[in-house]
Amino acid sequence: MLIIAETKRVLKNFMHTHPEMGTLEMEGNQNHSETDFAIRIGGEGGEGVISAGELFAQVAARTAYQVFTYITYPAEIKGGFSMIQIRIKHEKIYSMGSTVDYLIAFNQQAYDVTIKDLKPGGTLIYDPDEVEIKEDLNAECYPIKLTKLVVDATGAKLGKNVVALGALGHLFGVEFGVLEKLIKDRYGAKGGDVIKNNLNALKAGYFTAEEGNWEKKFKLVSDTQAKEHYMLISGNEAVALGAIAAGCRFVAGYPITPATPIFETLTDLMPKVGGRAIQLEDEIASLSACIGASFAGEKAITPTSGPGLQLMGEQLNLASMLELPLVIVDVQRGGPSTGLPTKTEQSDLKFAIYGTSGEAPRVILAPSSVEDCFYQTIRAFNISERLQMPVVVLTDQSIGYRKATVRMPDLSKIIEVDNSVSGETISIPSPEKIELASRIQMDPEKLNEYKRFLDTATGVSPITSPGLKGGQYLGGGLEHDETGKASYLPDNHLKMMRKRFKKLETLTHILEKNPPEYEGPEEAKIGVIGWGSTEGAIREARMLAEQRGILFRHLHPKILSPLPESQVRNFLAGLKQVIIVEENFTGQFAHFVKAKFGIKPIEIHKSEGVPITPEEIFTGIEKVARIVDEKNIARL
Amino acid sequence: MLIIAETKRVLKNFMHTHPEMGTLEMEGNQNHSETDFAIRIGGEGGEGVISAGELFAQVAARTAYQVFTYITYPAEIKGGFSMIQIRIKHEKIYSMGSTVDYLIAFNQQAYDVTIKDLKPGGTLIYDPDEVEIKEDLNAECYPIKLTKLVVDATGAKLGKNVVALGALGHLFGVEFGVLEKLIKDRYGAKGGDVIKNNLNALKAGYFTAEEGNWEKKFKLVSDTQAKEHYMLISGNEAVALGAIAAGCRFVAGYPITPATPIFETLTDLMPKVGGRAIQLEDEIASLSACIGASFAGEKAITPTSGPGLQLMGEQLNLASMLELPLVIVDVQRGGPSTGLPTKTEQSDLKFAIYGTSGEAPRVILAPSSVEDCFYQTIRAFNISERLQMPVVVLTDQSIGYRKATVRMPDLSKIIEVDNSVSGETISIPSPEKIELASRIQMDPEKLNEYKRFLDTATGVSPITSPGLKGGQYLGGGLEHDETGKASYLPDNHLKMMRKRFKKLETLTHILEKNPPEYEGPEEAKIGVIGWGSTEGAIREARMLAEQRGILFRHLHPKILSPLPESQVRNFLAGLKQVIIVEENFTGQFAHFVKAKFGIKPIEIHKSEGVPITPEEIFTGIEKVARIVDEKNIARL
Amino acid sequence: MKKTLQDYKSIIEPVWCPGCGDYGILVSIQRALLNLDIDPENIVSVSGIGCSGRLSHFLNTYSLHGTHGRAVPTALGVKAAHPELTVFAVGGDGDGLGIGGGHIAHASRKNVDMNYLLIDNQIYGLTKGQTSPTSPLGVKTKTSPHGVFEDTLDAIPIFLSYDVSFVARANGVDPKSLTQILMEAISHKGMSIVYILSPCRTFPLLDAKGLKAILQPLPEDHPTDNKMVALERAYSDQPIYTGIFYQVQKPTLEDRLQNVITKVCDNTNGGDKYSLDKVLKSFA
Amino acid sequence: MKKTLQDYKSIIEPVWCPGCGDYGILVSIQRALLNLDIDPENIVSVSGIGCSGRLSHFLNTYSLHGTHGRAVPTALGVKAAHPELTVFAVGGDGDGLGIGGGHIAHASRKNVDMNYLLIDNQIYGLTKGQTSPTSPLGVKTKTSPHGVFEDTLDAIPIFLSYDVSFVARANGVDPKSLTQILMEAISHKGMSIVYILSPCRTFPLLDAKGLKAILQPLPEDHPTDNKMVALERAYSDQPIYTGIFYQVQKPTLEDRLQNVITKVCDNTNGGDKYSLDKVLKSFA
Ligand SMILES: Cc1ncc(C[n+]2csc(CCOP(=O)(O)OP(=O)(O)O)c2C)c(N)n1
Ligand SMILES: Cc1ncc(C[n+]2csc(CCOP(=O)(O)OP(=O)(O)O)c2C)c(N)n1
Ligand code: SF4
Ligand code: SF4
Ligand SMILES: [Mg+2]
Ligand SMILES: [Mg+2]
Repeated sequence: MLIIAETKRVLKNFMHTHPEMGTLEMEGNQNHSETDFAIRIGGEGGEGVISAGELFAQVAARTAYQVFTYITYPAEIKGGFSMIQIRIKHEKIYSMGSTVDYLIAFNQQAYDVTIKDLKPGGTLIYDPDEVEIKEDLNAECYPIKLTKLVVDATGAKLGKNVVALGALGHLFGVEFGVLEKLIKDRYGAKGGDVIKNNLNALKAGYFTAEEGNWEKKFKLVSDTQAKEHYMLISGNEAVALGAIAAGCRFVAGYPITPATPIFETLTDLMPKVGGRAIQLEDEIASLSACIGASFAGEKAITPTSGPGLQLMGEQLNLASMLELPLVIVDVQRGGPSTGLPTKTEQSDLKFAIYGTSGEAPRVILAPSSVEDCFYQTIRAFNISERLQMPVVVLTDQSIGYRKATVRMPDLSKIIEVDNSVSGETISIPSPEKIELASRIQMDPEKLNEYKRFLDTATGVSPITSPGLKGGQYLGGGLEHDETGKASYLPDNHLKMMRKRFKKLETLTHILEKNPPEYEGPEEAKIGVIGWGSTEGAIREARMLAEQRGILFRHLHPKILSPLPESQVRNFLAGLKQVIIVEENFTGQFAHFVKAKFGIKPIEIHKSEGVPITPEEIFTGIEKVARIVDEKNIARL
Repeated sequence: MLIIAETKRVLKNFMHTHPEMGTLEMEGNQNHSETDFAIRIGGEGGEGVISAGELFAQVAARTAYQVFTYITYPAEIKGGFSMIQIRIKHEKIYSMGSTVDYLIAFNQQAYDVTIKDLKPGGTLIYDPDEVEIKEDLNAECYPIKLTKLVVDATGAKLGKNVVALGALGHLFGVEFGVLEKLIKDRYGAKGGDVIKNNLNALKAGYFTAEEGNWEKKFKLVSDTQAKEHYMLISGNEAVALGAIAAGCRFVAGYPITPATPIFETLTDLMPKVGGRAIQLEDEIASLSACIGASFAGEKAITPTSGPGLQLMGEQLNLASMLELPLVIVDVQRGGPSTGLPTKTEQSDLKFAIYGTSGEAPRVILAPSSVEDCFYQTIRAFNISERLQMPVVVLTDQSIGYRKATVRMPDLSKIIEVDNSVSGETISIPSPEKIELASRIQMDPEKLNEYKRFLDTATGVSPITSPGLKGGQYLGGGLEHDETGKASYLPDNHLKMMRKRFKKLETLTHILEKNPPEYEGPEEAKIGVIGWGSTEGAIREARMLAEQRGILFRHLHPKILSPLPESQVRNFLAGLKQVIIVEENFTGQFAHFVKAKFGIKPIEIHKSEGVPITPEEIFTGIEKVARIVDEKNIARL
Repeated sequence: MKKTLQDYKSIIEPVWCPGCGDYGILVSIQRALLNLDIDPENIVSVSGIGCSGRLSHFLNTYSLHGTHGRAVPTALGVKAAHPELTVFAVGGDGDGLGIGGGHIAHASRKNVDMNYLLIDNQIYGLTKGQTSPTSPLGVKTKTSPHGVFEDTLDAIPIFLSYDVSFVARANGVDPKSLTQILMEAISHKGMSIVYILSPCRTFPLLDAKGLKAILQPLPEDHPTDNKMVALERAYSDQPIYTGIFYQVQKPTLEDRLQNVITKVCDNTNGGDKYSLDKVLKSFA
Repeated sequence: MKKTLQDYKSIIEPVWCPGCGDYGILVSIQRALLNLDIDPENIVSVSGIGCSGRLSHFLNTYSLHGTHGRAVPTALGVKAAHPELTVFAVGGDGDGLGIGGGHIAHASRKNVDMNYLLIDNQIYGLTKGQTSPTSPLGVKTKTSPHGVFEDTLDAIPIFLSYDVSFVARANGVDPKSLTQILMEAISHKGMSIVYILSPCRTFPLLDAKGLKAILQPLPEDHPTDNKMVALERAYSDQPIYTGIFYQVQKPTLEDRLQNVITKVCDNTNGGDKYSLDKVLKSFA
């Protein structure tokens, strides 16, 4: 039943590019300047599918290639369908792609669910004791008895994933020693038997592939320089690192999928940099503690996901009213309610913008890639310190669990912005210039007439922190006057509402000064707007579309609220049709944009718990392109 | 310094209308068919200003006149400015009006803050030991030493309000015995000394006015028939009574201003009708208990306000996911955060519509008057039972604390709708026909293939409750298939999202069938949209405008989400300009309408913690009318 | 027809890891219900979020799998509305003692006649191994990579201080005694908490052997009506006692609510309930 | 310059009802701070919502008047971030034992060095007289018009079961002994709770005379390090004892956090903190 691939199209793409950065030796003597392929491993939750994939990604990341992973797994600890996809490319990768070149199926479910995504002529590796394959499959098929091999090698069933890792390693020409070291690094702490069994499993896989004469693709040789220049990190890790880089030294949190890894990473890192990480009894307490820490003068963060964000609503309001800086990261998951905890969705935007009783300003950011998670988190801290308000960073499961090679930030480019004297200027840092804003501090000379909530031109007021003599003030959730004293007078309420919302205008004015952020040609008549983790997929859809002669512009705002209005208007100018792409059911960003700009976009929603693919977006856009064309014809 | 009113315009309006329903004898021999005047009492929180006013309102309500009160008081227990306004009219009253005819000022603050609202030639009653009045005041002024009188009469300072009640009673010709009985009813439980002191204070006021030869206005003679036909209730009480009438026998709650009186009323009433009222430790527990009660088969309600509603977000989502009927009443107050707990604002709408993570359908109702609070609450229960989803009823402080004479509902018109067999028809009850919907029940014959979350044409599924053999099912917050079993498959998520949202479409289709709900002439070019408690003020503004030749149409949807789209489009048709009136800062309903209908309304926002007045609305509309006129000119 | 264990099993297969302590607890609950011959349709099981929270999926009852930490007030609503039902609340150590910890004292003050099964594996299992309120000091977890630094929450003394009317600790891997305790809890009129130690196989801090070594049944003559003795034995950590520490009779929420109804109607309406008409007229 | 009471008074005048017990508590706090000579700028007072929650308005400290029930975790954040500050959390019986009740056990497990002043007037004062968790059984309130039917929450045994490291009860209308207890609480390293009985004048369930009659200081020789004795005396209701029931030394949150920092840096970085560069490189 072993079917030989019709074409070797895929193989042709493997090549050796940046020789200065590492060695990747081709087996097939072909030389192409482009490499781009994807491997998927699928099996049952608890079989270690994901950890095997991540180890393999680690090997790949230490070559000259870029790596990008996508993970999905069930909400149960064991059982259910789990998979990891690893895309490897010679240049920056923007999405997980729409299809895969290699599929490793641990069981029938993995085969059934994902075989449709295997490219014609791709490679299938499968356990013949578990998986029955279709007769007419157009693929190069390698059977490998994962369970049998691991039982033979270790006497137990655990470790199929390591067998698979061994086989994969061989297929891609990884030296056995490199794999051996990986295993030792990962399982070293668990001691003797665990290590021994894992190494036996690894050998079984590696040599089965060797003995089966699996056609070697190319050699992934590890590269020390790549290690210096790149990190292979997940979006969640990027957020945690962004917080550390931004000078945050306080995290309070409560575990919740898929945000937990941010908190886990920070509990590990905080003490290393002299910061404090505290797990609390729930999300309400977590945000309360951040408010306390911020009141005391510290930069504070709490990571969460939908159900937790909801519980934080009342405290989010309080932070806005106290005008305290702090950052909340919401790694969105499938909703509503407990929903699909391990699946992705962009469905908390409405809550982030509108989700408090009364009207309390805050800023919403949405990073668009793993790397962007790092920079937007820094930006979130800067904005929150400068505007004295909570900033919500919206990521999602797909970006949070995605791993990608990220260029090491240039620390020499960090500029500490001391803003203790004047609160009037606020600029936004960018990856090119990492700015770190400190808290706008009160001039101690002026403490005589100190008004904590002074209504200034920007809306931003001087602030003191405990320890500063004479700076004592009352911050409270009741409506108050400029000094902080409670006041329920009609005029005062209106004045203070204006003051607090003025800060959003201040930010908008600054954002307007930035160069336009959209991509794609001026002459395009179609505009696509997306936000957050879909950026890469839309970008690839744009390339697909260009190949077919369809041009579109792509706006992907990183700051979702307040929107830089004139920038959006710039983007909209001259467009015949706007398409808004989101991973939710009701079109949340579209709703917001419609209310603000009075446009009537076509909305592409995906509400299935899995990321939208470039193909899906392209298909939608192609349809729109036809309509726009017809309109053009009709008008001529 | 006693200034005689220039005109007796106001007095002229007092008259004796419905003789069949009671007696109101005019002193001034005038006979007019229209009566409409307002009394305001202002003083310090804790002085009993409001209770004196409410007692007086009670007297007035037992005549042939309609009564309408408005209350504002500080968030502190004692101190701060407190006031009650009582409007008395020969026909239905829609708002508290823009000015007052009588002002009773207990202290200087009350005088300073409210004197501007006294009509020229109105009547001022004040304590000359506390209040200094302007030389040139155009009013009929009666000084009365409230503090001195009460100290003389009782030996203590408590009871100024009862002195004022006595004086007011005399002014309006109430028999002393009627007042005496009121006091005994109110303070009876407190026993000997309290009663004695209060009666002494009452006498002091009554006879001081008599001795001072205060010009008697007319006699408010109590009337037993009015008592049979009308209730004098607050919006909060109307909600509580609506719940009881709707068959709700379970309330769980946590006190929060200004929603507490709903809960207090229900804790009193529930045991009387055999129901259960439980106070819980917080709002999360309260809504949890309602979910439990609804799961067990009971109609359940929880009243709250902004900060509490936020805490309920996660459970609101759960209720939507479990597809359980229940009703949440949010009596909105000034926000954000603790905000202005005792002031009014319409600023929780966004939260009610959007305020959950993920996407969970629910219905939002907003009663527009005290009477409407009763009927919309019944409607809320009906919709929630029929659609199996939570319904949020949005009222606000001004309507919650407002008291008005409400016609006694005709209980003979109650129709019990048994809906246990078919879930396919849903109609909405109206004041003319009080429908009471019972829960859509599963046909016990069909329990073999029972699917709790069956995807039907309406989206509404058969439901069972504990006790029914064979009806056991799993309801959960995880995404699930039709049987309730957890499922994270992409197709299933999309299907179930569709199913849940389909119920909103079902409701929309039904709403579309209702006759158009707007008022005002077809030919008007201006349309005004409002929601909730502003209805009366907009209605009066419409009358003001008509008097000056400006016509507008007025749409005041009671169901805010889902909006009956075609009805709104009907209303919008032919309009040159739409104005949206709301008591908030950002224009929450306007945002929603803009996103849905792509219109560009002019927005009138008031964000001062006090209700918008007919005059304020009229002023805004007048400006718009001028613009629309200019546009007309420009177009000709 | 005589019931069998099957009557208490739902059609959904448990999804716990092989070897998880929760399997045994599930069977013990089913066996206790069978022994007491309670009709499945008269049982409501409410659970929180966690591996333990999945329990309600596998019981053939009216099952409500709610949110994290709210099983107790949700179950309270069920029982208050329909006192004739047998009501369970189920959740883990994080669910019940962390996020949901504030609810127990108040359910106890009302003495809601529910059976609260608190399944303690000393870890957040479902979210894959973070610190819970009962994780031992010093152990490394995913959110305590440098060791847990908070004191462990000692649940039994806390429940006693709340005056919960039935307080027991059980060994989750000893199904016989667990079933026995569950039967007593279900039969108890009033709030009962059965605090069950259950090993997590995937993030193991407890195991069957270890439990056996440290646990010991309360002395036969343990007086269940003496709070101070109960407290003293609750504080003992060598051995750690299992069994019923405390059991008292107090009016249940059902009794309390019924008393109010009876009193009000007796005093103000000659023993009858008010008609809607009478309610409305009282506002005239 | 020597400080005076004035240094601890904010410019805002108290707004409580005349005769409210909270006035005396405010002065006692100010006096305790004066006696201990703590600089106002190094004090943070966090309060919840309620009449008692207003207390922070009137203290010349860095004052944070937060939301209902969250004073304890908010104060925890302040103290964790800046251990050198003197931190108060203040709230009422509803705020602290009702909606916020779930937080105390966990702050206690961390032994946060804060002073939590729980002011019990047995009623929801600010919202005008509804049932609180400590309202006596049977009394009529606005939300218990037919009488409170839940058992009263007994706070001191609960705090003891949480192992709060300093637990005291005080008579709010006895400023001398209250000041003394507050000074001890502030000086205590670790979490201290001072549970203060304070009469509400407007919804009176307690009054000064009544308090005097039922309260009695703990015996002079009361051993503050003995949990069982503390519990026994906490349960006494004739007399109801005031004073320090329990006081133990445990590492504070500050100690615990500092230990982690020191240990990690010692073990993995030769005692130095990591540079940002080193942190990033560890992900390469
Ligand atoms: C509001 C909210 N916060 C966090 C979570 C994530 N979460 C799910 S289960 C769980 C803890 C589970 O631990 P435990 O209660 O001990 O149950 P176990 O899995 O160990 O049985 C957490 C934190 C959630 N579902 N909801
Ligand atoms: C989330 C939320 N729920 C309810 C309220 C309303 N509320 C304000 S104070 C209070 C209770 C006050 O009682 P207590 O804590 O005993 O303080 P006291 O006024 O008696 O000092 C309540 C229920 C609120 N502010 N926030
Ligand atoms: S993670 Fe632990 S508690 Fe959860 S199912 Fe697996 S073994 Fe059981
Ligand atoms: S209501 Fe009671 S507690 Fe509140 S200020 Fe007045 S007397 Fe004090
Ligand atoms: Mg656990
Ligand atoms: Mg209180």
